[in-house]
Amino acid sequence: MSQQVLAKDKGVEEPAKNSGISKRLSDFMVSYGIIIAFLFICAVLSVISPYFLSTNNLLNVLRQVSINGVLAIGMTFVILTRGIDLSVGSLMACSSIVAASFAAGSEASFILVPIMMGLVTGLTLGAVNGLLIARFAIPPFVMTLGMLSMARGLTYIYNDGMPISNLDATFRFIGQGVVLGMPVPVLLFLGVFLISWFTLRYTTFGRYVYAVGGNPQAAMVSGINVRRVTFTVYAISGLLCGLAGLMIAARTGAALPQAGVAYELDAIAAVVIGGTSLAGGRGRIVGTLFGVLIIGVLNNGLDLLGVSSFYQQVVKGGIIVLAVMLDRSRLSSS
Amino acid sequence: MSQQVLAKDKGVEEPAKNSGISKRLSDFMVSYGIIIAFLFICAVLSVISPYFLSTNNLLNVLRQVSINGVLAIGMTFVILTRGIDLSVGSLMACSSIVAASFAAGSEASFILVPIMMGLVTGLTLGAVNGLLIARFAIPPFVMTLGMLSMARGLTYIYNDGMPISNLDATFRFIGQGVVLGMPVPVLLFLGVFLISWFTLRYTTFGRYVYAVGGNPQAAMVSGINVRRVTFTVYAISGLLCGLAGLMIAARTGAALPQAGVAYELDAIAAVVIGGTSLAGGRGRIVGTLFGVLIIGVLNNGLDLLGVSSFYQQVVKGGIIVLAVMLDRSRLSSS
Amino acid sequence: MSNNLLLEASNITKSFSGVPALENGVLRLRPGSIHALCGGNGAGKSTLLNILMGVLPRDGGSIKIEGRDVHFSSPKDALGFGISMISQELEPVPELTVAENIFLGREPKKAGFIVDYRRMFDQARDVLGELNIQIEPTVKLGSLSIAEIQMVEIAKAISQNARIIIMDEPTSAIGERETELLFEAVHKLKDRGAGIIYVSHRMNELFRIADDYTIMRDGTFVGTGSMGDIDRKYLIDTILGKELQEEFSKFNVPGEREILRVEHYTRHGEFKDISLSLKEGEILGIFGLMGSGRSEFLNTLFGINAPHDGEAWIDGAKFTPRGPRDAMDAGMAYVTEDRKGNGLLVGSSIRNNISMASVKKVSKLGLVSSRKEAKVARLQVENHQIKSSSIEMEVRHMSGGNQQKVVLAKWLQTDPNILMLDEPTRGIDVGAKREMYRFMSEFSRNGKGVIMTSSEIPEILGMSDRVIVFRKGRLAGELSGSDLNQDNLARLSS
Amino acid sequence: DEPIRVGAATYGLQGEFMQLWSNSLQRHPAVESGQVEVTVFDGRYDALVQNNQFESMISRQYDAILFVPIDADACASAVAMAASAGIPVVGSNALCNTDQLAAYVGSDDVLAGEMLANSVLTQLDYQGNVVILEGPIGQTGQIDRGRGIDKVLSEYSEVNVLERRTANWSRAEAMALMENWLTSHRGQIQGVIAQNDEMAIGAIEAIIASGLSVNDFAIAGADGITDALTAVKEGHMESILQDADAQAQGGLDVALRLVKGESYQPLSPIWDEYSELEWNDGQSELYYVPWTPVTLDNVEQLLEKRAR
Ligand SMILES: Nc1ncnc2c1ncn2[C@@H]1O[C@H](COP(=O)(O)OP(=O)(O)OP(=O)(O)O)[C@@H](O)[C@H]1O
Ligand SMILES: Nc1ncnc2c1ncn2[C@@H]1O[C@H](COP(=O)(O)OP(=O)(O)OP(=O)(O)O)[C@@H](O)[C@H]1O
Ligand SMILES: [Mg+2]
Ligand SMILES: [Mg+2]
Repeated sequence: MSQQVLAKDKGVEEPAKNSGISKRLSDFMVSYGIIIAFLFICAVLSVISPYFLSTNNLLNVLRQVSINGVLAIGMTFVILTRGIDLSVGSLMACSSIVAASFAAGSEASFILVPIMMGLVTGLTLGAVNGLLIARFAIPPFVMTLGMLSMARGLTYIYNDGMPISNLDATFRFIGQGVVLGMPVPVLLFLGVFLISWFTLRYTTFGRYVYAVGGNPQAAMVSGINVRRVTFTVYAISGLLCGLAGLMIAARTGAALPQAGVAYELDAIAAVVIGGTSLAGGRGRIVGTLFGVLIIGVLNNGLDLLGVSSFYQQVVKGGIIVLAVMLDRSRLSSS
Repeated sequence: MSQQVLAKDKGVEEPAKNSGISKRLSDFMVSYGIIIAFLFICAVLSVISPYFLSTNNLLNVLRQVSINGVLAIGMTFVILTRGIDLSVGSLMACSSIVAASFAAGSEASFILVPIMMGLVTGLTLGAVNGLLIARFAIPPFVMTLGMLSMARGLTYIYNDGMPISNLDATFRFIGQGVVLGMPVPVLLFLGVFLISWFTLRYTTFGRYVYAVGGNPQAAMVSGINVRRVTFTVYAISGLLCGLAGLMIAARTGAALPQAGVAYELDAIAAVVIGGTSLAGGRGRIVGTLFGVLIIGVLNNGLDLLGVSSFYQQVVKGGIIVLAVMLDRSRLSSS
Repeated sequence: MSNNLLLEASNITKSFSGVPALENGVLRLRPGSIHALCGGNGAGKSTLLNILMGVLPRDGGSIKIEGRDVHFSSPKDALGFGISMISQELEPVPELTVAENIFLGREPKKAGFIVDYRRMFDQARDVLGELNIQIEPTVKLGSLSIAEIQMVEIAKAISQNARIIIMDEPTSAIGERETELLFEAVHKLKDRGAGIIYVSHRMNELFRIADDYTIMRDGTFVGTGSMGDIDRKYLIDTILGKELQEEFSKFNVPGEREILRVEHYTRHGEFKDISLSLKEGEILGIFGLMGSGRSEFLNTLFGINAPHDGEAWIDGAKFTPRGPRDAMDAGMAYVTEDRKGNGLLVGSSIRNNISMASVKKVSKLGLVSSRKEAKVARLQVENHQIKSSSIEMEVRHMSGGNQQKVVLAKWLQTDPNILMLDEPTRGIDVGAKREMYRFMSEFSRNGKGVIMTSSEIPEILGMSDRVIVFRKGRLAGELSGSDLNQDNLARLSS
Repeated sequence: DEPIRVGAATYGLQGEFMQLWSNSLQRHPAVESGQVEVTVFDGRYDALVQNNQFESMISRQYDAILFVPIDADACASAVAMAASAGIPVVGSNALCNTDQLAAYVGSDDVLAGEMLANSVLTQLDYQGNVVILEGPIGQTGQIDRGRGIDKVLSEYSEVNVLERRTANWSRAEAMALMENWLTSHRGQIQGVIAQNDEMAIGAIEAIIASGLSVNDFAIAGADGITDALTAVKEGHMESILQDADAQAQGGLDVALRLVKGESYQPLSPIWDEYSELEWNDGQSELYYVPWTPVTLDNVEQLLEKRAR
């Protein structure tokens, strides 16, 4: 607990008032200290490893983060409403195996069929989460933990625990194709990012997400259908799990029933590193983007440097804590 | 005004007075709906499986839950202060390997040395969590996620990624011994439970834990040292991870560096199923006990019934959601 | 007449877990009128209003709007019928801007789903401007003081253009100046033909603006009529159900010994160069307009924040608190202004709240004696007539005024010598106020001292031996004796 | 001149076997002499992570890649990427279903399954009740070893499979599972076929914890981890040794042959240890490293070697 708990922002605003642009800039930096942390990590990595800054490698990083990125964006919606979605890894695996079953071998269906099946699977399971959480007030942690287990079981049941490979080339394009020099998964991730950013920033639904997370009672009294908003964020998360399922199957060329175990931790980590509060109502999707990138750059950079895996874990954990520490201390010192 | 106060009070208390015991009982049931869920699950299992209710099997269940139980109790303290400890699995592994290194082979030290080393390792790492969270306001999720990674790395580094087996017989007694017909791990778990229950219920520290979780600012203004309380709960969680580390090494006869991966989910699940709110300030250690037991009984019961692993996951997830749903709907309907 | 009613609620009942909160709720609202809903703390006013707004479901009774029976299942329905509400528990969404809060749920839109920010900010500016509220619509609500948040909520309710506007204690957190702004707005609404249901424990206000009254006591309807037909004493006595003796009972006598001395206290951006002293047996009032820095000063004095400059002494000994604990050890207690934000554990029992700052007093060797703790809690509940089903009741289920009493009880339990009260009568009823005043006198009679801030001028005048006036974070003057009057307060503070 | 850079993409370094594998890689003579620099990647049991690491290795232009995939299907796209970048990929320990692998040096998991089942069934005289502890469902190791086990079991109708469940390669999970089975099949279980040694040890611990005698059970596991060797020595179980040295060092030799060309002669001693394993000038596509049954005769020697 910082000592200034009771002091409002007055101190922050007054000295800044004189200087328009520099104030905006410093505001920006304060809200996005995590960007600085990110740039700093990048700078260090590019000094140590000559390969880091190559276009090729940067594209690699983007491609590598795209799946966690898509999941983390769905997670951002959920966490903004004070919720949590632990089932993302399982939902992704389930969607990927359902989609793959329509895209494998010689009887592969028309490309839109597996795509739709994957998205619908994710959406449906996410909607079940949303329905039970919104309707029966089951704590999101418990509901989505239950779903983590149930969806995983269903994934195994669906294809008897066997992976599905030999996927249709058109389908694999989702994960391996390149359009205008950009890998398709990266384009998908950026597309999802832009739509979500726009939604949270400019649409009424976006306002409602923040309101429900910031003060559900106030949202309710203002005539917002809190249940519907709650339901919708889990459905969105589910839908994005579906998309991630398509992406992972297409990228690795196979749908594995055991894929995505523990992915929820990375997705939540990205959101929280990005400054979104688990207490709801506060945070931004841009933060999540940089949270995702920090995790991705660390994984990539430490691999590039060939740091031994034991030390990698120590270093990665330490840097994440440090980055957030710097970010938060900027906030409280100013 | 005082007349009305009295009148009102009477109106409230009267209906209750006639039925002292039954009211208390129903109060109890409402607050501990999860106990009913637990008894119900046990009843069903004992009907389906003739083995379930045997003393032998019940002891098995207790022995199997004791490690998650110890972790979940530490987690309860943390969650009551609005925190979370994702690092429990890693801390447990780290403590177990440090302890085992003093209890292995022919040069095994005097039994107290490995025990102290294990406990101190857990305590120290937990204290690091607590210090950084309390002092630098790092979000607990990020700090303990970082620690999850760092402690795991250290565990691998400590013994070059190799397991340590061949443990001293005295040491193994912690995991395999039986005293007065009760397995030692069960006794340890129950001891920890009783001490923690007592602490939360009857000590000033317990009060502070609830106050800090219920409203940290109010706690601070009321003269409670919020930082110290925050620090202490993570240290407690760490210490209990140390104990769990001793227990798991002694039980399986070896300390494995990869032990305890994803144990945090089970521990948190037990706490939340037991009715403790992730928003802090509300919950009871008795609830956690039954949360731990529900998870344990389900694992054991489904194994006894020979349910296939795929379906087990579906059933287990479903039952956990259902149990909590019943618990919560009791609360809201009354 | 009944056909002309904007709203008619009859026989509304509601109970919580079998405990009746409302047994016979009645309210008849005429269009173009301001209707005072009166009653002591816990009388069931908020419960009734929440039912009217669709926040709570009713157990029984009927609600008619313009003669039509209505059943609201959520506030959305009520809003659809042209009802809006300022609820007693402020409901801000701290991370949204002022404008977003004002227009929450009815944002100006482009293309059906995109928020038209330009229009929203413009409209918000208009709404605030019309009410003369000087708050930027683009700042986050969370950065405002409680008073400012209250003003935003007022702006929000008014801007909804409702036919029926419910105001549950809209003035409890704001000063006289802001109250005037509110009244102007309320009159405009009334002239437009809207009906306003107005709840306040400040009797002066009711007589100034209300046309009709309804009195409730203990969840039952007691009477209704025209404000013009009754006087202050009748209203108070009917609310309380008994006669009230004098309103301000003041019998403390300030002594000579200085128990607190502050010199040149400064915190940049909050207040500057504040010096004052408190004598034993004295009640020291601090007056100022909203945002003048009174609360910040008290926070600093209590060790919550550190001063950037200045010194303080308690009983002649240097006092440099590193936190509230030090201040408490030096004999201070501080009833903060924001009871939900930093006063209460709303999810805990009355018992836990009361013992929270003084657990050690009911403990030995770190063990809490539940028996002692309960006894202490029961004593406080009795002394302050805190209305509750038992000491195990969760504070969030209590009425606003009773919550305030719990905060006071908590601090009294620490047995302080210097009691600092920031807006101590916020939301408490006339009977309880009188008890509070009595208590303050009683307390300071025993060689202790009280520092009190209040935005209610009569209260400040009635209770203080001496008043320090703050203006924009600076000391504007000190008033005592015959200088202590309304005009001087107004002059110095603005 | 510059050392040759070889990336070793393992499926994960958490278990003892991969630990032994990567340690033995570092002890390869060419690595010890500094001619070759090996970087070991931790695939974290995730096909996607392995895929990502391939991209990093391609970026950094490694000269060759030694690949232990987590999944036989999901690895193909990674291998294809490397192939199109002109980097030779040699499989080790676990197969990848692709024709773009330059070679594979490993042990046959289907064969391992057969050996495991045979070992237990022989002890049981081809009749009785067994339980099977499996690896994580869907992983190649689980599937292949399972196949081998099934193949043997299908031949003997007098052997009854009471339970078959995954314990995720984990000792602790296997222990709890076995405790529960010992309750629900009290007195009926005679054999335990564990797809790896960790789980076999877990079963042994459960048997001891339940107060039963390990000698009443026929137990077999695979891999030959140190604890299993000890257990064999005590007569608690049978195990088959998967030679991490041979898989790792053999793989590296094959990879170096691809990088350096015809002049390269294998440096690892393993080619002399196994008569069945022929160097064939590094030209074979498949090098099957034989499984060595751990017996009371060779266990001391194996333990000694491990201690080094
Ligand atoms: N959710 C609840 N659960 C239990 N009791 C409640 C709940 N809400 C209100 N009550 C009880 O109902 C009674 C009426 O409360 P209400 O808030 O309507 O009073 P009020 O007239 O608005 O008082 P005040 O002037 O203090 O705001 C109180 O005794 C309160 O304790
Ligand atoms: N100069 C200023 N610049 C920006 N904000 C200000 C300024 N002065 C006051 N405020 C706002 O007003 C709030 C009220 O301050 P404070 O609580 O100290 O006033 P107060 O005198 O206690 O009045 P009250 O409690 O009645 O609002 C501050 O927290 C701040 O948000
Ligand atoms: Mg009220
Ligand atoms: Mg104030």
